[in-house]
Amino acid sequence: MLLTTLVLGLVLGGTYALLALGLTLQYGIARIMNLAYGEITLLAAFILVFLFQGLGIPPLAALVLIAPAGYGLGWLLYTVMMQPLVARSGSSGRLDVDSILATFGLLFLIQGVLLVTFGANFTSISYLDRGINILGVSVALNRLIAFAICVVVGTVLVLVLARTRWGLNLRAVAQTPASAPLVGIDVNRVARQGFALGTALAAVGGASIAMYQTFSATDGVVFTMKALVIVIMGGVGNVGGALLAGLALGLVETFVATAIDPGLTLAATFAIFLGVLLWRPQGLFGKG
Amino acid sequence: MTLLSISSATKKFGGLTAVDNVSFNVAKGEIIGMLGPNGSGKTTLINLISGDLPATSGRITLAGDPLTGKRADQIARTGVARTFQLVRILPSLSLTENVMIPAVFGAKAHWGETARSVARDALLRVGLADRAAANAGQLTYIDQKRLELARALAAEPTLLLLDEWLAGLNPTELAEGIALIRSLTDSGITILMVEHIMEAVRALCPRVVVMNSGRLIADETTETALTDPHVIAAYLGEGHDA
Amino acid sequence: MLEVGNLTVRYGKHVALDEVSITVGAGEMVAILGANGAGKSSLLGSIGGRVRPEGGSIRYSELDLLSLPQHELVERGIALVPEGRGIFPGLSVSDNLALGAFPARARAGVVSNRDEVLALFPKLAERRNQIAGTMSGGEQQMVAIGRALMSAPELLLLDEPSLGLAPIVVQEVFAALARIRTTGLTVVIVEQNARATLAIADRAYLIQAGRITGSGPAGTLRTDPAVVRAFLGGAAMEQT
Amino acid sequence: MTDYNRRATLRAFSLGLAAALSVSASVAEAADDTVTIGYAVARTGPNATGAGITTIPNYELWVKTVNEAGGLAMPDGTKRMIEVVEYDDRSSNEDLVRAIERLASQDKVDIILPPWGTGSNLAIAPLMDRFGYLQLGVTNVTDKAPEFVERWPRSFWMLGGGHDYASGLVEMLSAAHDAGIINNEVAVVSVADGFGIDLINGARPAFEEAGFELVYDESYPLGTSDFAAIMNEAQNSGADSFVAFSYPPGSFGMTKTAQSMGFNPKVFFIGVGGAFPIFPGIADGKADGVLAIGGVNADSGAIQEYFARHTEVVGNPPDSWASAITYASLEMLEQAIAKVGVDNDALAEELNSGIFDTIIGEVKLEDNQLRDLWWVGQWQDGAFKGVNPADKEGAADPDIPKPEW
Amino acid sequence: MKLLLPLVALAALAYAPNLVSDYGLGLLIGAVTYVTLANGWALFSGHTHYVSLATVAFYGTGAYTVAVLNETLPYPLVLVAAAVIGATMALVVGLSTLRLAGVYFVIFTFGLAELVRQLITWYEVNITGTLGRYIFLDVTARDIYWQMLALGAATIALTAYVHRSRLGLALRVIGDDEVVAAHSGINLARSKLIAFVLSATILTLVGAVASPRSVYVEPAIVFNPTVSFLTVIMALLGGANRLWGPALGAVPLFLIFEWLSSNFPDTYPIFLGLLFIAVVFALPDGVLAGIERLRASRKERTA
Repeated sequence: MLLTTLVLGLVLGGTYALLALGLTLQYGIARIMNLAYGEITLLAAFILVFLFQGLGIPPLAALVLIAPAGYGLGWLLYTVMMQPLVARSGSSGRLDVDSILATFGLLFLIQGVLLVTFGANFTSISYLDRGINILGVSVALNRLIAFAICVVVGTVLVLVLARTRWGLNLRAVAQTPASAPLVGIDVNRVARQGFALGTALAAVGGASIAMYQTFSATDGVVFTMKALVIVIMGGVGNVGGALLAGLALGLVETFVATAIDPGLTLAATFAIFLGVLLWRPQGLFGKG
Repeated sequence: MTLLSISSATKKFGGLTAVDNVSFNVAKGEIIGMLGPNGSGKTTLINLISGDLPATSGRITLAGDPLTGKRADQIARTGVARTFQLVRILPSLSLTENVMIPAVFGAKAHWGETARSVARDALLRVGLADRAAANAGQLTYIDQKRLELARALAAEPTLLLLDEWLAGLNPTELAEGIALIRSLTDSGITILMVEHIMEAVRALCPRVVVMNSGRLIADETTETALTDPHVIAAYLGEGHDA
Repeated sequence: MLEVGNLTVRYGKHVALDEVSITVGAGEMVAILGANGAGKSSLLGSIGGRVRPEGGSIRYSELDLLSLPQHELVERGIALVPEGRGIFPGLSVSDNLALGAFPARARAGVVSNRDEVLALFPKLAERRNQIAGTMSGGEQQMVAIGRALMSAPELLLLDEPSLGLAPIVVQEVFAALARIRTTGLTVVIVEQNARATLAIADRAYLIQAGRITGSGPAGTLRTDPAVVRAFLGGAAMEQT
Repeated sequence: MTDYNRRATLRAFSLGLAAALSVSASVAEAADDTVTIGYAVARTGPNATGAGITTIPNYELWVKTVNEAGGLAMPDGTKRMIEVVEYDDRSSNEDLVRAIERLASQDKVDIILPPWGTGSNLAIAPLMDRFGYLQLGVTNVTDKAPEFVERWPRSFWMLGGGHDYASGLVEMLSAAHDAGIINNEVAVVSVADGFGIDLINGARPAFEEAGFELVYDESYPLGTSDFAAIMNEAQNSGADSFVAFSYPPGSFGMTKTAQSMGFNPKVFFIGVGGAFPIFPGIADGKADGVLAIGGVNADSGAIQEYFARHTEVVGNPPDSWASAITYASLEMLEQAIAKVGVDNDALAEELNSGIFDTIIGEVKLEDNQLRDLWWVGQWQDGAFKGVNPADKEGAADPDIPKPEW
Repeated sequence: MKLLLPLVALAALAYAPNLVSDYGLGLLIGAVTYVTLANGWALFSGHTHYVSLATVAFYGTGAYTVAVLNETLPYPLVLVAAAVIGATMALVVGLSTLRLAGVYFVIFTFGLAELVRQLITWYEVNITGTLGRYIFLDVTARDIYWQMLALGAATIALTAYVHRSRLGLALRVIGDDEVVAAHSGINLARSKLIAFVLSATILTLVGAVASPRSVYVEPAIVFNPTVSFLTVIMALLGGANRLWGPALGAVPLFLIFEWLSSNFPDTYPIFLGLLFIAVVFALPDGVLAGIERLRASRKERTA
């Protein structure tokens, strides 16, 4: 019973964490609170299905195409849409509100395009749908793959951020953007990279969700909310925190669903979220 | 009679002690200068008095009533007004409105015509009465400084804290500024002023306190202080030979 | 090497710098002295690309600095240690130093530069894994200067390195600056601590109310009453 | 395997576009030789998926069919073409109410077709009543239909109530239990909204009365996307029967989760979505044996022809629950108009009293309600067939226990 | 007279149902509803610059209150109950959240609507065993319109009053500089709380008054987050810190949405998205500020 909760919770939490990694980078580094985040994951999900069913490309191979495409899309979005807002806001702090409103528009835009292109139907594929026994608990292989993607991507990201020069630059901009130009870092460029990387991660998250979950063009806001909850819990811009918070949220939801009442899972999610915001706005795993 | 009493005020930011066990008293009606090099903790001490920051330890009282532990707005209502080192005006409000605020929300809580007339008087005093309806965002730097002083005056304070109010003025403006502050002391307001412009300190303050690295290093007459080797060293450094 | 001509800086309607001109030769250490609010930081900030002047020119080795964005300057060999230090408080000491070596010009010499910095500030070697923001003010200043040196600069701009430090730490910082000076680096330093600065600088400019009011070799200025007057005004000079 | 076919969706889209473009023309002309039919259905928002599967395609298919045949037959023997006025209700009741007011008072359409969903239909019922329109509600499941008919005499309720489906299911399970195929334990989950609550409230007493024990009985919120924990609990409950009163995302998610974890109850029943044409794809081709709400007489020639035409025109087959009824309701409307014209009062009268020949067979309403419905259906040989009521014409025998995934 | 024009307009609007079709009345109701929402929102957020996305949390609570109580209490009392519940909720929320700043406040309010919805759902499912509720009230569209118009007029009057009151002055100071506000004797927490509660009470009442328009109420229906966003964008478009700004933003946007959704049902979200983005880019401070800027620059040119 406890073991089951643990295994199922971790697998669920893994996909949550994967979903949140990109958002935490986008807000942490580029300072853009991207409300269209869920729509971008959905876009990737639809594209994965199209590549799989339309062109016969296996999902794991499609991921290799989708990730760089996501990076490109993020790069473009930042350059065309976000950068003017960043430039306009300066240090006035209105960027938060501007980006929330602008990406809310983007949310509708992408949703509209999805509806027109792919229709309102539920979409899903069956891919590696068989169960695998983990410690006596049966878990779908595709979910394990998604979990593995999360672990791999998360670990690589943590390592890249901690160990590489590029990662250090990203962290520097995330923490103290005002100091970055002093060492020759072009904040704008790094912010663009961070936003693009976040978009790429959103795409990877969406693509791995498409491997096991049914979705439709109007589901984006659900993904955004989940990611937002995790990002806040983990501490904005904190990749390790997002990983931990994602896993923790998966465990909590599974625990609430099994031990208390499935009807309270979402309420528990939001209650924790609001609690964290009030008690530790810097996140459970943030410093200070 | 002591109006403001500071005893063992201390403020720590993490590992940094910005104000370190500072004690001194200010008598009613006195005008006292606070000197010290940049970063010596003067503004932090002002912030402790005005309630902008809570003190880590120590006790500050105004006419015997404790200020420590009170919020800034409560302290403002006990009759403490201040200006800020970096001018803080309210750009979207008119001059009259800017100045009215402490009259409305301060100790006396005026409203309507009374508040306006208090604001008008304060503006008149700093020489801005003719521009009362303008938006504060359009003012020149010196006028913004004047406006800030007018706002502090409209609180009809018993204690006025001036944080480098004279900084950045040209010689003519400086002379006007000094005259203005003098006229205030004549009307009985107690003033504690942080100032770098020594001419002004000399002209206005019979007594100064000097801070360095968070500590109070001198509390004496201005003449003594300005020739005190400790004070000069604090300003100019020790002249280490390297 | 560095020529600042008729530089004017305004904040709104407040004139912070009024047609200021200075020159700094290669290998020189030049001090800018003046009271609080005189315009020292605006001058240094303009050279370092943090402040956008309204008029005038800043040329550095035939290069028009005003046309470059701030982050490009480091690549050209100009390192600024601003007032407030501008370090990355959330990162470790070694990360801060590593970031100093961000410009391409500095990457080849990372190892030797780091050794030099650590030799200059042995404390940083001991504390390389400490989060910079948790260190004392003096140590943070060392991180800031060390980080600037990591970028292999030709011109180092220091804004009030002794600000808010305890006297004993000030001493330590100036001792380090004196050693930096012997490496032949060009340095412009803005300071309130006139005595310590004049003890190590070659030349100095006095700045009052946004204008240059005096200049000369450090040795001469050390005994010039004008310096004291710039800080303490009239009466103090007789006693010094 | 596939629910998504690009060409098909594009075709559906262009069809919709054509319909939308015809809007302006119809309003401008509004001549006597046409019948204007208006509707406001969700094209965006949460209701868009349901409306996009069940409601909009059938409206479009019917209009196209009628117009290709020369238009609606009138009592006087003439034929009048249908012109469509269509709005998006954005899945918001406020917008829906306004759209109905617009159709009624501005566009002055002859007939208003109902929106998708119980809440939407209830939201406009008083308006439709006040404006004098008949409301041919199909996609509502409510036990209060008789009450509503009394309140709004021109309203029609054609999909039964929660109790009906619950009793149908219990009746079928009782038979299986009596035959000794399944034990008396049931694990049931329900979605926390009006629909799920209606069904579970009907099911609880019915199960109890029939001697079943609900060993697991929980509701889950709308928007739940992970069912691993729920399915795991259900599996561990020891029940032979798993029953979910769910919406499509839940129905699909539970099916996939059950498959991957090897949960093979003897009875696997899901709610809305089980009868969707995409379901076999969701179930990875292993849909056979799955029970769900709804059903059709899969052996009927009319139904087969309807499925074929729907697939051809819309691009994908209809769902096997409300789609056929939606289409049948339109056929009834068509036949009623042929008898009494477009007067809504006369139409309502005729609809309630007449006997109609539709794709779901001969239809006779009782008190403005369609009672002759399929309560439970099952995937058998790749088709979703009605299995309960067992005595209904064309009923297939339920296949219990369900073959393993 | 400064009062004359608004009063004449109000009288004209009150008479308008006699002149228009039912659809026209529907449009009027929609427009007045959004004007009231935008105004109610701006009462707190306009001056303080705290962007609240909790509008629908209160709006939905209002609608739900009517749904729950409409059979047990007389209608006016139901409205009073809605106001009390909304105010109490705002008080609790305000006390706990007003220390959050910037994006944290925005996100909190966004999550709040969702939490309220989940809790109501859970309560209804597990405690009362009914989820969908019916509102069978004898309230016609005209009644709703007049009630909403009265509420809207009262909101604008209240806003005008607040603008001239101590509270309004305090809020403007808080929006400009909280430090100065505190040092001038303004009790930040109390001023923000009062404004938040006033604003939330209005938003709750809007939900309550509008609810009889739909007979059937369910949490998923009344807690539609789009309402929160539309309110924000409408208020910002017009200019949230001006008396007539929210109204000026709400009316045209409402009409544009209506036009788009009836003429481009498929591509409507795309246009809506583009419109949003355009507003953020082109009119960052609202239409009124844009007009003022234009006037100022023209004056400068002629001078």
